[in-house]
Amino acid sequence: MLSNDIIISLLIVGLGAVIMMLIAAFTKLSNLILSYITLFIISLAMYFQMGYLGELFALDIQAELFNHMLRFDNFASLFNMIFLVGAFLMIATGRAFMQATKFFIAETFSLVLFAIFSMMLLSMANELLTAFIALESASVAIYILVGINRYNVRASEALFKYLLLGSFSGAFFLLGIAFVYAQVGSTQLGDIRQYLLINENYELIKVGGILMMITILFKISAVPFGAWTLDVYDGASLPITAFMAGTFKIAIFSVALRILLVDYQNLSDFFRPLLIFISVITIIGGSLLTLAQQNIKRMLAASSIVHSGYLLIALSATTTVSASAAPSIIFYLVAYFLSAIGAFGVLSYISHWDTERITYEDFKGFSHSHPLLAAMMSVFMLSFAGFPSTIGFLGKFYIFTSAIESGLIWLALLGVLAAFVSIYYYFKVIAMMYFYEQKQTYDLSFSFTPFVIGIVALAVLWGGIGTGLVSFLPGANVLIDTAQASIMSLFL
Amino acid sequence: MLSTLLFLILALSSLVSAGAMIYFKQPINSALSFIITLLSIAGLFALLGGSFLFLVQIIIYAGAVVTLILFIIMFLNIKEENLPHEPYKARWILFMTLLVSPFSAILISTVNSIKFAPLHLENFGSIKAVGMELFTEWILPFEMISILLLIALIGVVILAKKEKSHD
Amino acid sequence: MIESSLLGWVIGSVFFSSVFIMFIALFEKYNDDIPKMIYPLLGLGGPAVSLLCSFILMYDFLQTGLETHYKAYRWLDLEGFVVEASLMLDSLSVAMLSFVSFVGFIIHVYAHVYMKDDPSYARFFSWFNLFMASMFLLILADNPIMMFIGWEGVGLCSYLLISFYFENEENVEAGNKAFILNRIGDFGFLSGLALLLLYLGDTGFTFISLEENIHLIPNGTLNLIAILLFIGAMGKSAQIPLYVWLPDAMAGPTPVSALIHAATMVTAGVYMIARFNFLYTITEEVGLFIAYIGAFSALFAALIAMRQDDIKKILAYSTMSQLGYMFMAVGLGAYSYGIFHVFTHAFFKALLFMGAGAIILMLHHEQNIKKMGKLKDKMPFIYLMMLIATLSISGLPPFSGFFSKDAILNHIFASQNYLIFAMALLTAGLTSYYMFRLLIIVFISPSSKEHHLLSESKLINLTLFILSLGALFVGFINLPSFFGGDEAYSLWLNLPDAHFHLSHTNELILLFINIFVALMGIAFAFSHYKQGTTDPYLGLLDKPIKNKFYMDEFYHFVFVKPLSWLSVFLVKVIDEKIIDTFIHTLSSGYQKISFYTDTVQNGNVRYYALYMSVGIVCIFVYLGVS
Amino acid sequence: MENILSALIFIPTLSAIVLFLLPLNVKVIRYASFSVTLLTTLLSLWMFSQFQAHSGMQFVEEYIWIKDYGISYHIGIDGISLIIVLMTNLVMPLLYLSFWHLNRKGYWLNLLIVHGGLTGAALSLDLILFYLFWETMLLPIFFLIGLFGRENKNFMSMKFTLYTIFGSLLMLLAILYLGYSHKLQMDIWSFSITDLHSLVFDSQTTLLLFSAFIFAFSIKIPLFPFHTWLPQTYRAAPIGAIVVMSALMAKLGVYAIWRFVFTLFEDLAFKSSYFFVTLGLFGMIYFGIAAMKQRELKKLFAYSSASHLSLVVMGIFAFNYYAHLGAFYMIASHALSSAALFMMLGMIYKRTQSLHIHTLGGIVHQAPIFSVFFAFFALSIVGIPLTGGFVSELLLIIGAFKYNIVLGFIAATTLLIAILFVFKVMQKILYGKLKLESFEELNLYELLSIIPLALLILAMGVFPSYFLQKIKPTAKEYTQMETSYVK
Amino acid sequence: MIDVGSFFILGILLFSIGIVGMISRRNIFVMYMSVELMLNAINLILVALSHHYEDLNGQVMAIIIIAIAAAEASIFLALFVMLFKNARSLDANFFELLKQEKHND
Repeated sequence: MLSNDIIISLLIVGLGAVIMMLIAAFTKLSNLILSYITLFIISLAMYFQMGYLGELFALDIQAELFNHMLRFDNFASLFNMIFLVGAFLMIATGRAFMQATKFFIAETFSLVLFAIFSMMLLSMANELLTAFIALESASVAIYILVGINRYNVRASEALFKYLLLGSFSGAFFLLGIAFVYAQVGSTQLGDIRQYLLINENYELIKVGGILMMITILFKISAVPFGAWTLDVYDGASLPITAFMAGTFKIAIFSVALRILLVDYQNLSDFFRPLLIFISVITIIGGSLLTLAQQNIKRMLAASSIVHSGYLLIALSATTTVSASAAPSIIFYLVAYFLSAIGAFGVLSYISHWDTERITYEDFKGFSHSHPLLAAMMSVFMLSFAGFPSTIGFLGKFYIFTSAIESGLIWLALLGVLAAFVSIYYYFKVIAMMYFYEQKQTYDLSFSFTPFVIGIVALAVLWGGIGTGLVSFLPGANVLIDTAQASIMSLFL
Repeated sequence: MLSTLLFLILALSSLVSAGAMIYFKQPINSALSFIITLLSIAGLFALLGGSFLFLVQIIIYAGAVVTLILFIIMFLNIKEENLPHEPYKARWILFMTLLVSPFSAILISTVNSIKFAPLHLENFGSIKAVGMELFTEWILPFEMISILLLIALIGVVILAKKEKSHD
Repeated sequence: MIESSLLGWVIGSVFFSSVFIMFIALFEKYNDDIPKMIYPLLGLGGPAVSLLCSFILMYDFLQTGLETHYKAYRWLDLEGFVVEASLMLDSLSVAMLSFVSFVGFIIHVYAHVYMKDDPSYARFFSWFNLFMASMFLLILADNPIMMFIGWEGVGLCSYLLISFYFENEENVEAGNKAFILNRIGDFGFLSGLALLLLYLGDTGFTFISLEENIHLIPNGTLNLIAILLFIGAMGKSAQIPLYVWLPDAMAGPTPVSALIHAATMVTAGVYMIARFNFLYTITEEVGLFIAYIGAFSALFAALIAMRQDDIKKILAYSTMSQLGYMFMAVGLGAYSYGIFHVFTHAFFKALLFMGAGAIILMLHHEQNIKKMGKLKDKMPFIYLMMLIATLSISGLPPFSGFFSKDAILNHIFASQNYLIFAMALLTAGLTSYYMFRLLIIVFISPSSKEHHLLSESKLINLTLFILSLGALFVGFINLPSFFGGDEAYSLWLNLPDAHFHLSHTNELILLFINIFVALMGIAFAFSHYKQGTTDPYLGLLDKPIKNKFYMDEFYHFVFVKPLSWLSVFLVKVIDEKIIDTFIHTLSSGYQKISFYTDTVQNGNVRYYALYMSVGIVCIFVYLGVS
Repeated sequence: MENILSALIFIPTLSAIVLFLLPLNVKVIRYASFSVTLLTTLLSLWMFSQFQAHSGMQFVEEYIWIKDYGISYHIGIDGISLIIVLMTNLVMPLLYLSFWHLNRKGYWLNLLIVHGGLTGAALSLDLILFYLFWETMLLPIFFLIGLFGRENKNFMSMKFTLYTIFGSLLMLLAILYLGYSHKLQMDIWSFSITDLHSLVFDSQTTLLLFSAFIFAFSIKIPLFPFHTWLPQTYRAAPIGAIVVMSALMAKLGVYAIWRFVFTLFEDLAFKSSYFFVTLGLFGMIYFGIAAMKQRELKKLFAYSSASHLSLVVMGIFAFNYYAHLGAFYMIASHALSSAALFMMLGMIYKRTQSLHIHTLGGIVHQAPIFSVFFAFFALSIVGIPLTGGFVSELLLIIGAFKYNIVLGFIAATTLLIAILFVFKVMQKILYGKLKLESFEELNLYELLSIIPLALLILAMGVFPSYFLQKIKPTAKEYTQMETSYVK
Repeated sequence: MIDVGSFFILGILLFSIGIVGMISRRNIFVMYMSVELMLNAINLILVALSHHYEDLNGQVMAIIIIAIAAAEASIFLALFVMLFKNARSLDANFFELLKQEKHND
């Protein structure tokens, strides 16, 4: 029947998760094989997902399942695709690391799959509590992944902080649901919109919105809710950090966009100043924090706060007339996620041991021993910094244009200044890699990880300069079109 | 009238015990007072006619969760020196109360802005009805809960599994 | 017609010989079998060819009297403003060409002997010929731009040749000084040209078309242009205030001083004014200004020359004062007299320098006249030559200098600028005084030490002799009517001279005054230096004169010092202290703030929760107020 | 051959990437990259021969890049960009020759990338495309300084990059705003200057946008208050980078003012011309005097080229035919002279490991050929007749006089500015007593690298009309204002 | 006469107490219990609302939330055991490894 083949990739992932769990429980397969199986499952899911990605305005596949708890549309399918790709790349790039370090036990992969599964549900969720459960289960999976190296004090501390603060902030979301329910008498997203269209008094819905927003801001680590980010990213082992920075953040944005765009449109006048203010302090705070970091992992974590700031700019632009704001968010997310996966991939590839703190010093003279890896790392840094001819530039381009389009030119100016500051700390990495004598030598085991990273790097470059001229390779055009289509599909 | 009285008693006890919970030094004590809170909340459930929830609250929460907490506390046999030394506890609590008060004040004022139906007590949250609701309307969240619990299970296994440390 | 391309060859031969010499010299060490003869061959061959060409041209011109134009190609072609790379031969340029090519060749021959033992013989001749080329271009140019190119060219070559002995940095300094002061002149020249272009650019830019359209320019601008062009002349011809380079320029080899800093280049200023006669005839007040400058320079230089001991410096100052005469002449509209003086001056001044050079050479590069003396009977021939030249410069008949100088003095008197006349007359006296001072001290007065001389060279004596004939007789080509002549030279030049009538009696009186003054000078010189070389005390003027009126020091304190101070100030203070400090403060301040911000990140989970709740409370307060 | 321009841009860039990826030794890479530049040079010369002498854009190529935002790969060439492209393609191969025996792989590759970036920036007619190239060519310079520089190279590379990027980021904001306002006014996004040309703004917005652009460019050039990065960077940077920066990049800044600022804000540029002419003249004198007392040759010539560029800026803002032509001509001639001079500085450094004026002296004794060439290029900076410098200075001075008599006089002081230091330098390092025990004569490669430049400079001085004929129409473009402009 | 609103208010108060306890205590057990308290407060509100709307959604949600709380509880407790084994401490302030190591500049 229809609904099944819509969610077939979802089912594949879910089943795969369970299967992996069982395999982990009852067999003694090596990490390598498990990772290959996982990759296979994910690519299978991707294969089925691909179909829905292609056809843009396919109304016939718009379906609401499980009595409107889920809504499957281009929006969801696009995000699902991104999650799958994210997981795939995370495992593919992190493989060498996972092999080098013993603590990535078999369950890891099933947890990853579970996390993906929950995220997919999250992006489809059409009902607040469902959304929360999906969010919660994804978070729980990631809590555990953070603490996966349980003999490492730092990891367990990271887990402790993340878990405590996460559940603390989660409570606010639930309270928000309660408030919405109190006013609307239902928690279906469609209903809330309807209610707002008809009724005049929406105090409780507003409050509920704020309360839910708090959780979301916490998860995307906006100042002042994102103080956990540095420590948790630092404590978690590198592939997991990449997973959080890239994929999970995107998932949060998927639900945020759904709620904000679909349901809280009529309250946008109320939310705009709030979002603007938060994005401003996020950008400023993030930029300030990032400059101070000595440890590249922490630096990337802090800079992810800045990137959330950029995204918040666009998010606040969505509360205005700007039509290009929401697609720009998706584009930027993809850009950031590619760069982050790549950068953390390189980090994880060169650090065999998780306890090793990768400071700027460790990167000195890296290019002399590994020119190609250094070049890739530079590409990712440039993309982070929004340097032209990388995908990061186009991402910033869209964000700023949307900001200007919605009259928030000052936000755009702020973003530009932040980008200027970011040049410093990203170029510092490049300078370290190229301009100094070699400090320490890495003897890296050969594996296919570098090839994956290289492909990501090429993708980053292609996303920056890719044109419609080369038809068989989708360039930036296609991506932005897809994003626009998916955003429109929200309102169908 | 009775309901009012009941409500007041239960509300008072829940608030007081909650306050006590966050105040006691010994985790055991706060756990016990937390049980009192839970029980009084369960009473409020009953007052609201959620008989099934009343049971669930008592069995799962008061019964399972907190007992588990107590069990863990015992299991870890925490001694005095393990407990954190909190010289400024009172000040912190005071400060936080002041900090949070506007939050709750504003929430309450918004709640007051709308009119609620008065309380009328008859039992409608029967197990059957709730079950029907749960397995028709809310089937998906229910399933997802199972998955969530599964994940949690894996997590607990991973975190608690005995294994040779590699370093 | 064939001759027009000859114009090109006049320049080309010397230019290419210079280029060839340079390249051969540069790549000499890569193959050793280059005959050493090639340098003299080229170095003298070039000027010889151009001399030949110019004689043919002059002959042709004297026959036909037709102006010759030679258009090489279109140099610059902007809509409305076209500059041709083209040459012109008219009476004026013939007049210059005649002696430049002739004296130039003679001096080349002289230089060949003078430099033959010098290791950098080739370099010398390459630049010397390059100078000839630029000089010819300057003379033959038919538009101001081409003239300016030649103008700059001679400046450059004089720089190169002054700093020829570059091991000694003072010579290089002298070269720099010469070039910089010339450049200041060029600044005026070029500005003048630019103004001319603005007004007349689109009506063609040759001298001829300028002459036709000069009236289109409003009067004030005209004066401005005239003055600017004259500033150029000042620089090139070492007039006050841009003269200081000339004495130092004597650092170069003596042939250079003879050719460039006496005979030819320094007179370019006069030539240029004469070229622009159509401009200066309608701006009398500027002309008067020029005349005054000339007069002051003449007197000033003459005064300084009285107390110099370096033989070449004396000659340099005398050159300057002679140039002053020329400027007086052209300033007061007597262009032909000016040019005539240039003509005669070329001969006797070149003769003087070459004589001095010969002496210096024989005395092992001794230049201080106080260390010479009693050379009369050791080098009688040279003494004779020097005597002729000295008499000529002192303006005694029948030597050439007499006629030209006398003509100028008469003209000044007739134009009733008596102040200028007085100065000119005084200068004349002083000239004869210091020139004879030189002559006496060097040749006659008793000397302290005994010299053992090198043998004098026949070739040098030949060149001296040829020039001395010039110094003797060229005066007669412009015999004034008073002596029964008809000023053939001036007539032939037919420049728009200003003519003032002067009765024969006046002329007679003036004649005697002039001669008398000159003789007075000679008499004083004899009386002072018969016995010894000690200079008589001149009262108040003595010290200033000795120190050249402190001009160098003055320039140093007014221009050089402040500039270098300013330079340091700009870099050290404005750039580094102000601007850079500002930028660095910004960046470092930002860094400080960021490190303070980092302390918020204290790793304590409760604080993180606290930040959260603070944020929440803020949001709700916002909710409350909104 | 209608894609000649794209070829000029991408042949160097792509070959750089390919060479980077292939595991080759330095020798091969050197030969390969040299032949690549030679190829582009030939192509550019062919293009020059095909170039018609009219003011319009030629060899135009346009492909959609990002259609929603009207960004297109839109390139074309006219008189002034012709100069930049030709100069780039002439200087580059000679630059390779001038330090042929250098065994650093990165050097050649970065130069190739800069080559492509410069060409692209000079050719692009779409603002975003331009921005892309404009930034891209920054990166190789960053690497060149950091990898092959001296003393505090790391700090300086960072400072230079930040300084420049700060300007260009503000410009980016302005660019985005322009595109947006095109959407407002024509309700479609576009970043092609031919479209943006027709926009109208209120005066304040125009001022802001204008200054954003000018700011970015005046850092690159540099103009007066934004020049402090220049001497230090030049001091730290290796010769290759310096040659590129002074001979080509700085000129590109001037070009960008012409191409973008004049096109977009014609009126404001024209109104503010007085300010910029004055600023240019001030800068010319300021930098000239500042150079006077410099003792480190790189810094000295850094200031000197800054002074000349200020003069060029004066020229293009004087808005008349002569001044514009002079500015163009000086862009070309000064590119050649400064390139040659810095190359020769590089040769000095290679021999003596020092560029301090006091450690050098009496080079003539050992290396006459070197000295002759050095003197020639130094004099071409001064603007001696029969060098291109003279023609350009002549035209600029006439233009300045045409603009305003008083400023004309100030402009004419350019004759005096350069000689303040050039002759000192020649005296100190060429003449004087022998300070170095050995200074070997130019070798074959070095000769090959500078002789073409010398010949070209001479030719530009001797046959200016030939060189001018193709750029004359472009120079006329903005001179219609003279008539409307009463002074 | 009390109404559903007063339950609501009670819930809010309990929630606030939860926040206070979460932040002001250093004992990780108490912190955790405060979070649980917050969840209970929400439950109370939801049940009250379901009573107000006379439908069972509220109660069902409450049940689901209890389940979520249980899931969290398991992880929390496992974590506590782990932490206590590693660090022999229940002090939240004790876990401060993760911060910028002292940079010297």
